[in-house]
Amino acid sequence: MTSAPTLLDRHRLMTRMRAFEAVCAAGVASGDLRGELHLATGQEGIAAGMVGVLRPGDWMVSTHRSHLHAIAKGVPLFPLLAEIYERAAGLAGGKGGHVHLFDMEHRFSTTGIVGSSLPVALGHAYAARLEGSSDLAVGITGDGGTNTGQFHETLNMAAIWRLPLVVLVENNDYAISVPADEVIAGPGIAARAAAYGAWGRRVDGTDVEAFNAAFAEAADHARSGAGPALLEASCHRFRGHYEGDLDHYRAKRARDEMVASGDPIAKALDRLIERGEADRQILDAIESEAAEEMTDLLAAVRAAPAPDVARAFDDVFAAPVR
Amino acid sequence: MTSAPTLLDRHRLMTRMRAFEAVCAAGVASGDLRGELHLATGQEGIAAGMVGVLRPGDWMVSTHRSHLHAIAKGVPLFPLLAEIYERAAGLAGGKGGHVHLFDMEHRFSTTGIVGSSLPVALGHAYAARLEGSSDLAVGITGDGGTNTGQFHETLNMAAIWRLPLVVLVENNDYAISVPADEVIAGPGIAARAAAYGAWGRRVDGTDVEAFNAAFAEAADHARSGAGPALLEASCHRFRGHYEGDLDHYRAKRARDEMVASGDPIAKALDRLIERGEADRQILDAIESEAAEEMTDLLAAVRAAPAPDVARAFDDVFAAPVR
Amino acid sequence: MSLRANANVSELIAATMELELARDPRTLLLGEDVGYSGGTFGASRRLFREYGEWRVRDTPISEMGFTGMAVGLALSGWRPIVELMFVDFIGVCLEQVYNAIAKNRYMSGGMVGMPITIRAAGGCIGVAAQHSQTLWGMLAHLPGLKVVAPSNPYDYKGLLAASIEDDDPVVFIEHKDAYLRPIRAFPLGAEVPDERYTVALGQAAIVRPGSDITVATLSTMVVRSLAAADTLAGEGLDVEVVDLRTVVPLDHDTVVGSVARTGRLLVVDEDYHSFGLSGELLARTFEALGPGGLRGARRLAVPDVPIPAAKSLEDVVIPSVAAIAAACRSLALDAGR
Amino acid sequence: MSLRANANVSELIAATMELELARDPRTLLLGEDVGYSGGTFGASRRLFREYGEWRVRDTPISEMGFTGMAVGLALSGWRPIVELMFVDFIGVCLEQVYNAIAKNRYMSGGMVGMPITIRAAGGCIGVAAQHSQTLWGMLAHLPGLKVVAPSNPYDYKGLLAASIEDDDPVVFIEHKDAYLRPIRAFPLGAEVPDERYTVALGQAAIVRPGSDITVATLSTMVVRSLAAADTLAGEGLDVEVVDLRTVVPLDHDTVVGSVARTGRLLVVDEDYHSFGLSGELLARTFEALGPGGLRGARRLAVPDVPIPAAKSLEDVVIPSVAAIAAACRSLALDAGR
Ligand SMILES: Cc1ncc(C[n+]2csc(CCOP(=O)(O)OP(=O)(O)O)c2C)c(N)n1
Ligand SMILES: Cc1ncc(C[n+]2csc(CCOP(=O)(O)OP(=O)(O)O)c2C)c(N)n1
Ligand SMILES: [Mg+2]
Ligand SMILES: [Mg+2]
Repeated sequence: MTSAPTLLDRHRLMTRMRAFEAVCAAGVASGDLRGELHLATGQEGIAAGMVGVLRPGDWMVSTHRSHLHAIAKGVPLFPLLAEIYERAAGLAGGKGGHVHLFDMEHRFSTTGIVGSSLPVALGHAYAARLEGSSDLAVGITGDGGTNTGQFHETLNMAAIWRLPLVVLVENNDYAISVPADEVIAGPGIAARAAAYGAWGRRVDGTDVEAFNAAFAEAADHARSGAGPALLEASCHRFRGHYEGDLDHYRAKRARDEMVASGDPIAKALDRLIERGEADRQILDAIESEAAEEMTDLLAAVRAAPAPDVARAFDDVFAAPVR
Repeated sequence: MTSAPTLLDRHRLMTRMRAFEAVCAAGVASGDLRGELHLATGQEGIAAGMVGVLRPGDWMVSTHRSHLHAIAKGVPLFPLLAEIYERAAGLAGGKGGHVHLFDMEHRFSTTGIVGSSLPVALGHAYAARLEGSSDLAVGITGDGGTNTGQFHETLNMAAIWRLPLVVLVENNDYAISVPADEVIAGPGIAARAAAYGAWGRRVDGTDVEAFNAAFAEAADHARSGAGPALLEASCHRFRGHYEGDLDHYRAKRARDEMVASGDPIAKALDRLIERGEADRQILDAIESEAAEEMTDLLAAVRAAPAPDVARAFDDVFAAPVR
Repeated sequence: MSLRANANVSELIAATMELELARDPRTLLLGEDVGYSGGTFGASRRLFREYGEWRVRDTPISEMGFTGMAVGLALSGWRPIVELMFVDFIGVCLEQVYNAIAKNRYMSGGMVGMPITIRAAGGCIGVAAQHSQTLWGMLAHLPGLKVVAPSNPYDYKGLLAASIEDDDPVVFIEHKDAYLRPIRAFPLGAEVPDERYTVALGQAAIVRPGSDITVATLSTMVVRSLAAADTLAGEGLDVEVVDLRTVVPLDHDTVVGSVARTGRLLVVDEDYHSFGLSGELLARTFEALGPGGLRGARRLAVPDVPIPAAKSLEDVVIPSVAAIAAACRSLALDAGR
Repeated sequence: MSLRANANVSELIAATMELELARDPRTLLLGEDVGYSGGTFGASRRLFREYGEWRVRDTPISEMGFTGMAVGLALSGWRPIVELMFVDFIGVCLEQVYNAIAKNRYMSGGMVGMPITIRAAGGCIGVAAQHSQTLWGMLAHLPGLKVVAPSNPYDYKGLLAASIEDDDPVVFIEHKDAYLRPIRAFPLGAEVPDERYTVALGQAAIVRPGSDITVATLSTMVVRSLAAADTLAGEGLDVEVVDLRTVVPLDHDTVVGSVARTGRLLVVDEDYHSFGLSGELLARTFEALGPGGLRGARRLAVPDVPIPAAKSLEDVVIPSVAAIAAACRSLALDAGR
């Protein structure tokens, strides 16, 4: 997508993203994947909405719920899924796993520690300033991550040095079982930008077009040298916190309603039809193509070998050490 | 002082505070005191301005620059100075020293780590809520401490649970050599209260009466159950960051000017005379009495023995452990 | 307290805290997800309903803030239990743990106690480098902290009660592998009385007597070491297994007593190999017995690498039953039968 | 680089960084007070003026933030030097140090390097429990970090250059006692070439040969151990002193080689006694030499207490020349001359 993606493009991307995560989830069911796999089903509008704004030179630092961000940043699907499946052909040869994704070529990394993504993104923004480039740094966190000290320290430093940083908050209403509105004091996340004299805005992250426009504005602001932008995108976590989470702390009715009214893919689909930009047939084809693509991808990954055990002992240091 | 202290009372207290710190400084010159002794000379208006508002049941948690706060909280001078001089008769038997002061009877403690005072004060405020008491917690930090993650986490939690906490920021323009306005983004410290929906205000901390009024308001707010109050008090650090600091990073002229125009004791003195509440003779007497009091105190402390070496090995745990 | 017949260790931990909350009204629990949901691992189920939000507090993701809050609570006379979810997160709040919680008693000349229990999950169950550590060696290095890591249900209950009752700070490390394991599936300590009891901190247990080799270990590695001992018994090698139970206080006397009989020590540790528990225990044993008493010693621990994600790799860095057995065999060979 | 005749170690450190900033334009320095003022200990003097605020950055008191920033800088291809002022503050930011800086190379399967040098002051000069620690044992326990603690001017320069040049993260612990000590007042390493050079990480130095006892130590304790050795020489006890220089990599080979000759090991450590360097080194020596080769071993370290404020108390918990000499004497007695 070199020209600006259309809504149909974004719909296709979101559909592929969801299908990608379906084949991630399959690994839990099949026993291939251990640990806590965090999916972003329901949050595709945000990842897909960044595409077209992000440039190859931009850096992104994400969280435990990062697969869609990786896709948005251009990380190739095979090594991505292979890493999630802890295969030798994975991004990190299976040593990082699904919460620790690194792709230096596509300028993407993650951390499993909440809040810790933000200072790392700050470092990329500082580097961009040092280099005099127009690269942007995007640091992603959830609503829960805004309660960490790292959120405060990052925004303050980005603001005093006017660094090209977008702090993107995916507010999916919950940090595991804890509702955002019970643990975030004051007028809300976006409003906290004012404390740092920063650009701040809340947008509906289930509306991929609205989000895209807001993200473009945030990115322009940050790239312009005017300091950081804090963009809060509302969305919903359709699944448990991780695959296997019983999710007993949310009422079934509220969950059903959230899926019915807050699905970014359904919203885009309705809008495409309403606007006459696509019909059911095209949309159905997109869905089945995506499913097929990901089924093939999964098959390829499953066929790929696990890492050689000797790899367990290297990469602690650049060269072995006693 | 059981009835509200008068300005003359506060002037006397500030004068005694300054004289107290003069005998602290003497220990550095004489070689009695090692380490980095942090004095609050020039900041007496804040400590003295809390008196009359603070109650015995209130808790205070202070920083590396805490001696005057201890006095304001009612910590007796002999064990206080004896601890600063690391004597057996000190608050902690000489084991804590001048940055680690504890007095449970007077509900006072400190920490030498910037920012770490605030969560501890939050704990006292939480305890007050658990106990249903009207006790207040006062957490003190400098301007530099507001850039720590702990500032953010503390205010957020105090606000969501509406805890009786006053976060008191002594903004003396510098964190060691780093000017506050170069490292604090946005509209300023007090304005950050808005991010948490908290009460926030900036006041001139060199005007002991103005500070007292603002502190009373902050305390009332916090005690009322309406959540935390963030009070920023401007002031100046007359001396180096610690005794022995060359203070080469501040221009001599600016320092002279700050002492000439920002001395809380001189301000109180001028005002007392202007209002006819005291004359030079009385004020001179206060000063010489304070000097005498502290000279005697120092003599008593100097005569007191150092701790017994056996004490080095106890108090790690409640009972000795292998 | 009475548990379901099929109860697992996470339920046992919740029931243990329930007894403590009931027994001492100054006890309270703080942490992410400990309240309404009953804990990410279910280890605080029911407590929120019974004791309410002020004593069972769901916190924001502000570990430094709420760990420091525990310091103030303790100074105010309360006895907080802080749940950190994964012990790996202690890097976010170590400052309050080691500079305040661990040192306040000493720095106040004994005026102040810090009766704080920090509960956290440790150990490996396939969650890679940032969620699989045990870190007890790191924590034990810092004076003022007690460090506990139980191996079996009886001890989970008794050591946790003792930790909460203790007037000193305790880091209590629960193995993730234990949470969902039914109590009755444990090879030892599967009989858990309903009533409250404590297991003293600082007393190791000889969980399998033997005469040829002493294996000193703790937490889940006790179970693996017992399995290895069973295998070796068939080969004529008689292994004594010592469950250390607590890292601080470290009951080296029991280990030394055992090695005085066997002459050989193997330390099995799920923490990193170097600069931790295994070296310390070897050193203390040598210091106690001298070159005449310690004929051979060996360590089996995570070989100073972060924990890899892939199971194939994890399996070679975490001591397995086979690796424990192999280490025993070669120790027996080296340091003559 | 050329220093004043009376220059002290803080000036030497600044001069060393100056050479590194000049040599590699991707190197930069971050930390509180490192810029305009030239460093709280004067260890970055002149650099701000020469390299400007973007490469020599005064930060707010946000250690977690700027340590994490170093991670991003390193991923972007830069080589940050982070100054933490006192190593005791690492508890505020250990998360970024041990879960990112130390593990990123491994977790990325070797894709990513973390060429970050963390400089921090350690050791005792009368500033009590929260400002006197060395903590190298704690840091060495965490895989992925190199840990360096020089004893003398020549090594301060050479090891710091090597640390900054290294492609792995290094925690470089400067002893507060050294900063203001004139270079020429050191008993060893007082000749410092003007030009750049490196001292390899992981190579201990025998700084005093001897035949009766091996004293393995590092940082300021090397100086004290040499003084103790001088005293003991007068008593007919010939002490070999090994300066470890780096804790990770730990050059146990040099220690083992020395003990193979002397038969006796004393580890002198300004860090806490248990679960740290002293136990590890004793264990490795025993593992290498067996009971036949190691006749006696002893440890002298901070006896698992926080550092007290009063000088009288500090003096009994920090190894002194007298205490080192006494430990050598009793080791010689115990493990027969
Ligand atoms: C410092 C830290 N504390 C706790 C955790 C455990 N944890 C993992 S994800 C999570 C919730 C994060 O919530 P949020 O930031 O809203 O992201 P979401 O999961 O909703 O995408 C928690 C508490 C962690 N990984 N790191
Ligand atoms: C976490 C931490 N970082 C750094 C320090 C070193 N330090 C001690 S005081 C200080 C400056 C504090 O500035 P401020 O909060 O404004 O207080 P002031 O000294 O001006 O009273 C610093 C950086 C510390 N003690 N703790
Ligand atoms: Mg969330
Ligand atoms: Mg200040």
